Amino acid sequence: MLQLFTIRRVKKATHQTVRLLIMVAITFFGLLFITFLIGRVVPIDPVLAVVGDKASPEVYQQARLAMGLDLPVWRQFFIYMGSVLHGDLGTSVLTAKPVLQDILRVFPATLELAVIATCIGIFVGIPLGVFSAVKRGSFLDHITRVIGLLGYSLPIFWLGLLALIVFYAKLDLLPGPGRIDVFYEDIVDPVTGIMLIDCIIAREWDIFWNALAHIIMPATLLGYYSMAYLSRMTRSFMIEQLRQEYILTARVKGVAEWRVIWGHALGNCAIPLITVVALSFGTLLEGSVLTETVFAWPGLGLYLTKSLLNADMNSVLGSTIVVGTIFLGVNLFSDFLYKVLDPRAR
Amino acid sequence: MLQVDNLHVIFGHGLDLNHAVKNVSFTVGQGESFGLVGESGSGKSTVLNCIAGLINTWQGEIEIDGERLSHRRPKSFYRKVQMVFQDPYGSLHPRHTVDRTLKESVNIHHLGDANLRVVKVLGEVGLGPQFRFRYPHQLSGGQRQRVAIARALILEPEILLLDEPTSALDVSIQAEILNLLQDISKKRNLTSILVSHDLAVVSHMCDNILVMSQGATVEALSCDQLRSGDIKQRYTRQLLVASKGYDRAAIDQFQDY
Amino acid sequence: MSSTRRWQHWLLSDSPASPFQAAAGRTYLGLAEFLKNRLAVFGLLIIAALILIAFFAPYIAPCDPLVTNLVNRLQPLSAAHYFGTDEVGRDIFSRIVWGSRLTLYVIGLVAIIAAPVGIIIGTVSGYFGGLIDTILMRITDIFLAFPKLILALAFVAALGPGIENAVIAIAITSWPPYARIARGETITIRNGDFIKAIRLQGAGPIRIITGHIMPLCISSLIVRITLDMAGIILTAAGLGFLGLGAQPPSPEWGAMTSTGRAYIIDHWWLITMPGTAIFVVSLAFNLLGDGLREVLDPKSDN
Amino acid sequence: MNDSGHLLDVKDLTVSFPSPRGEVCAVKNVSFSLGHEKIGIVGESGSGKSVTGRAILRLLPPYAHIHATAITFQEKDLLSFSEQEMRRIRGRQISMVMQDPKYSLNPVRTVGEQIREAYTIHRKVPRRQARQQTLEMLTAVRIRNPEQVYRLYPHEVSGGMGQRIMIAMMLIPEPSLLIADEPTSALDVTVQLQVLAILDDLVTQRGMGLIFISHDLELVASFCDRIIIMYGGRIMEVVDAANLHQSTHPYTRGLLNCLPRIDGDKGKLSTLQRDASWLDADFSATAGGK
Repeated sequence: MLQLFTIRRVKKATHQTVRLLIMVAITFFGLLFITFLIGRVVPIDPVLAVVGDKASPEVYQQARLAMGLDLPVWRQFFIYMGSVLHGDLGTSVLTAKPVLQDILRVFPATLELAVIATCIGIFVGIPLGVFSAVKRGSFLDHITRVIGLLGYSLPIFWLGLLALIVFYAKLDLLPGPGRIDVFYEDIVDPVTGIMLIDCIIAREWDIFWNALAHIIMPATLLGYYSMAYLSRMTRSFMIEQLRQEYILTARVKGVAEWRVIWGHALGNCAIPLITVVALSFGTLLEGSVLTETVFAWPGLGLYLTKSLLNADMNSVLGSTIVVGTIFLGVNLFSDFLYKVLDPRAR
Repeated sequence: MLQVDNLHVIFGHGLDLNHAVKNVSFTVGQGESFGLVGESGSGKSTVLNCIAGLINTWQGEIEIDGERLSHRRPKSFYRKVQMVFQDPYGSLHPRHTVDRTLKESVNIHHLGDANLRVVKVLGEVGLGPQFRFRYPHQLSGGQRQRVAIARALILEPEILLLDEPTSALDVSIQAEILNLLQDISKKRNLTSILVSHDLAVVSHMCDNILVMSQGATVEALSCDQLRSGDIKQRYTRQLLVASKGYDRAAIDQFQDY
Repeated sequence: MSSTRRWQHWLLSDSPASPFQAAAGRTYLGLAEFLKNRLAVFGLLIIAALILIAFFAPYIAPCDPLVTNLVNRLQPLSAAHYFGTDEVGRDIFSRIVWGSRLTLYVIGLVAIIAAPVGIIIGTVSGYFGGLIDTILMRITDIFLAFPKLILALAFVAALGPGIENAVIAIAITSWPPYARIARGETITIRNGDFIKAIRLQGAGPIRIITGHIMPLCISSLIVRITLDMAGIILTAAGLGFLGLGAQPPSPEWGAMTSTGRAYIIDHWWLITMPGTAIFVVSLAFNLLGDGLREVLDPKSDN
Repeated sequence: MNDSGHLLDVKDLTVSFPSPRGEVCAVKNVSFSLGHEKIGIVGESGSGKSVTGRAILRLLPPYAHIHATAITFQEKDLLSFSEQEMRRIRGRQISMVMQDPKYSLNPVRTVGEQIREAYTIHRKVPRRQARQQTLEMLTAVRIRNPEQVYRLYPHEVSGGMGQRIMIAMMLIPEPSLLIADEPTSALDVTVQLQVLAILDDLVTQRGMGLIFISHDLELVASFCDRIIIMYGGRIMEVVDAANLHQSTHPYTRGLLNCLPRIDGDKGKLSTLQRDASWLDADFSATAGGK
């Protein structure tokens, strides 16, 4: 009977994993389809973009055939999909380099910001949410509420500009825009692309401190939004869990209050929180577009904005696909963790 | 009046396959009150849902007045068969007044005289006019169940399906609702099927009884057989002993089914 | 005094005599509950003020928002120019007043486009289940697979910058969460006994979805949409800030902040004023949304 | 029955909750005492029976107002105890089993872990020994394959098994009083009786006191030694289970008469006529036990 149970568990888990992978594959397919559609409705003639507007009709026609634009739409889509799956996202008009190469160069800067911000969110936001759920209506709860409200209402680019005025222009406490001071540029070998880690590898401590000073403002800013989101979600999950009857059971057993809260209740919140953290990571990628513009941070967001303003469609769609794929990957990972952590989902 | 033959219900497929009802057959005569008894998972409510047309995955035959029912029911079917559900808190739309709930049925079937019908049926279930425009949250459990009965009666059905109509109520309210159901059945000459886990309720209300366990029929009994203890199956006997209260010695004789 | 008492008594009656009285009593109780939440009322007042300002913009704004006056450029706050003037001498106060029209235009259009699409797709998908559900939810998931702003950016890139295109882009990215919520609610409601009961009265799917399921989904959607309005304002402003939303010289708040960037060191009011406007309106929607949640969605708190 | 004196004495317990329309009294002037016996508290919904049980363990939400002249447990005055001292009482001295194991077990921890936790809170023992103890306790509640059940999660066990697990968890620290709040209402009749038999055996073996809270008068009458009947937050009467059917209190009689019976006639059931004066009468003076 119980052996049967274990076999069922395993079978069910395999079944679910296969299902999940199929779902992700379909979603990825749709993602490519949408970017393909977007690429086709663009008012810019892709042929002209390649040959220039002074080309003769013969050259134009030749380029058109070479790009496969005379083929039926569905054939074009499959050609497009094939090349994307081979990592070919086209060539950037702006930098004249393959888009994928460009993205790999700028992405670590964004990742650096997003990871630090997520850490702030997890290590400050979640405890804040727990405390305010436990002591509802207390001073701390009100603070959490204000933090949340501001986080949901303040335009991130505006807050960034205000921070620059105060901490850079007026108080001169922190360095201004950019990832590092100009005279330090190109000294450190980009091994990982993540400046702080590269500095440690190269043992360039001056540059490390300079880079750290530069990252404080944008990372804190993004981290604030992540914290606002996570503390609010944690608070409502905790309130929900603390109402459950198993909490009463734990108290009946004589479990100490801190263990009831941080062990039993938060243990049950951890499962939905994983999804929320994954979501907030996606929101950070999006917030980085504005933050990077404000702080001239040479990451994916700034790259995307520059490409947009220069109508560099290959780069725009390439970045969109990359961000979408990362988002999908993070969600897949959170689904996977969910399955591992929640015995009911196995 | 109502005949069920070789009814099978299967939910899900693959690993989650669940054979919820296995080969159940019974007949209910005109004006008869029929009881389906069993513990949870016995499939008794599933049988009722099949008759009502709420489940589409059944196989077998269901006949009313000699007419075979298909999976899709015509509108006229609902004028003949109505149902009362277990949970009085879940069976009324939380944003609709009593009046709206009752009138909607009249409107669906274009019966006309909606106001008159509503007042009349409310009186019949023992609710005064002051209840007519209340929302469900302004009613007690027993009053809600009365509204649910009124909703079933307003279409003047011939067959009433009762799915544990009193198991969510206190015993004193249960008595009132059971009395009401008895009165109405007699007055309107209704044929009814009562699903319950409570042998006492079923024996009080019904003429004939079908005992079910894990989707299958255990045995069919008349009410008098039940009272006199003329029972053939061990399972039924065990159920009868259990329903008489706590008896330490008897419990050791219990078997798992 | 006695007449207000009588009204109250009529409204709170345990046995209303007409459907109208019953509905009025309900509304009264909901309103009373809402009015107790001071912050939510404050939010509502700000939104009401925004609507009035947008409506009466020509009478409130002292100057034309588009007329430049290079002599008067970069003036600080004064009685003549409450919020100062910008880099080409336009009155910032007047520009913010006229800009409220653009803000309302964006959130109004997005809500009109995205909300019905979300509700219909969600309820239909949830009620019927099966293949319909799978197909509709796959499509929803594909849209959810992009972070909102990124997808909006891609659409704007394709359609070209401009406020109409920004609205379309935001609307396209806004409906999937609504569909998700409506579907979730529908599935819970669909399994309720009262839906089985109405099916047994002989009601068809259209009557059940529109008359029984949608009214129950709508309250949580109203809460969500109100809270989303704040996000939509921020996204629209963000697009304007990046130069991809409303184009200069139109007085869109995000675009105003963007042009003010070049002057932040010495002329702080150029970015502070439009930024504050964005913040206040967005905060108002957040406060209203929180207040509505407490009234319409009682399970979430207490 | 009252062999070694009183285990628990409750005097004039009153519990009220604030509401928009002023304080609502859920329990009023309730007094009773309990020895090493099985006592039942019976009432309809809203009678205050569950609130009474939780008030003893001080497990009501912080906004509830609890007043009493005395709550004495084994000669200790629980009213004067701090929250920390109460925690040493809970589980170790007084335990509680709740209605539905589906909700009262932590869904993300294994059954074994949860029972073991109940043991190790009150006793500093090595992990192995705690595990051994847990397995023995699972055997004591007649679970045939304790090793396997130890590793299961709450959603993988049936209702009856879940409730046995709850009993194991609540009895493993060897308390002297168990409060069972509708412990079998979510179960089928036969399973219900099997669970009660386990509870009965363990309580008798260990010489514990049991407060059995239920809405089912007949069940309580057959299971308990004495019955407290509550209505509207007040005690209506306290009777010996054997004498229940001789009771003359109109409320008790009303409850008994409105039950349908298998061997009863098919006529109308008598209904309960509620009397406002029941709420004025002060039975608590006579309810203090024998």
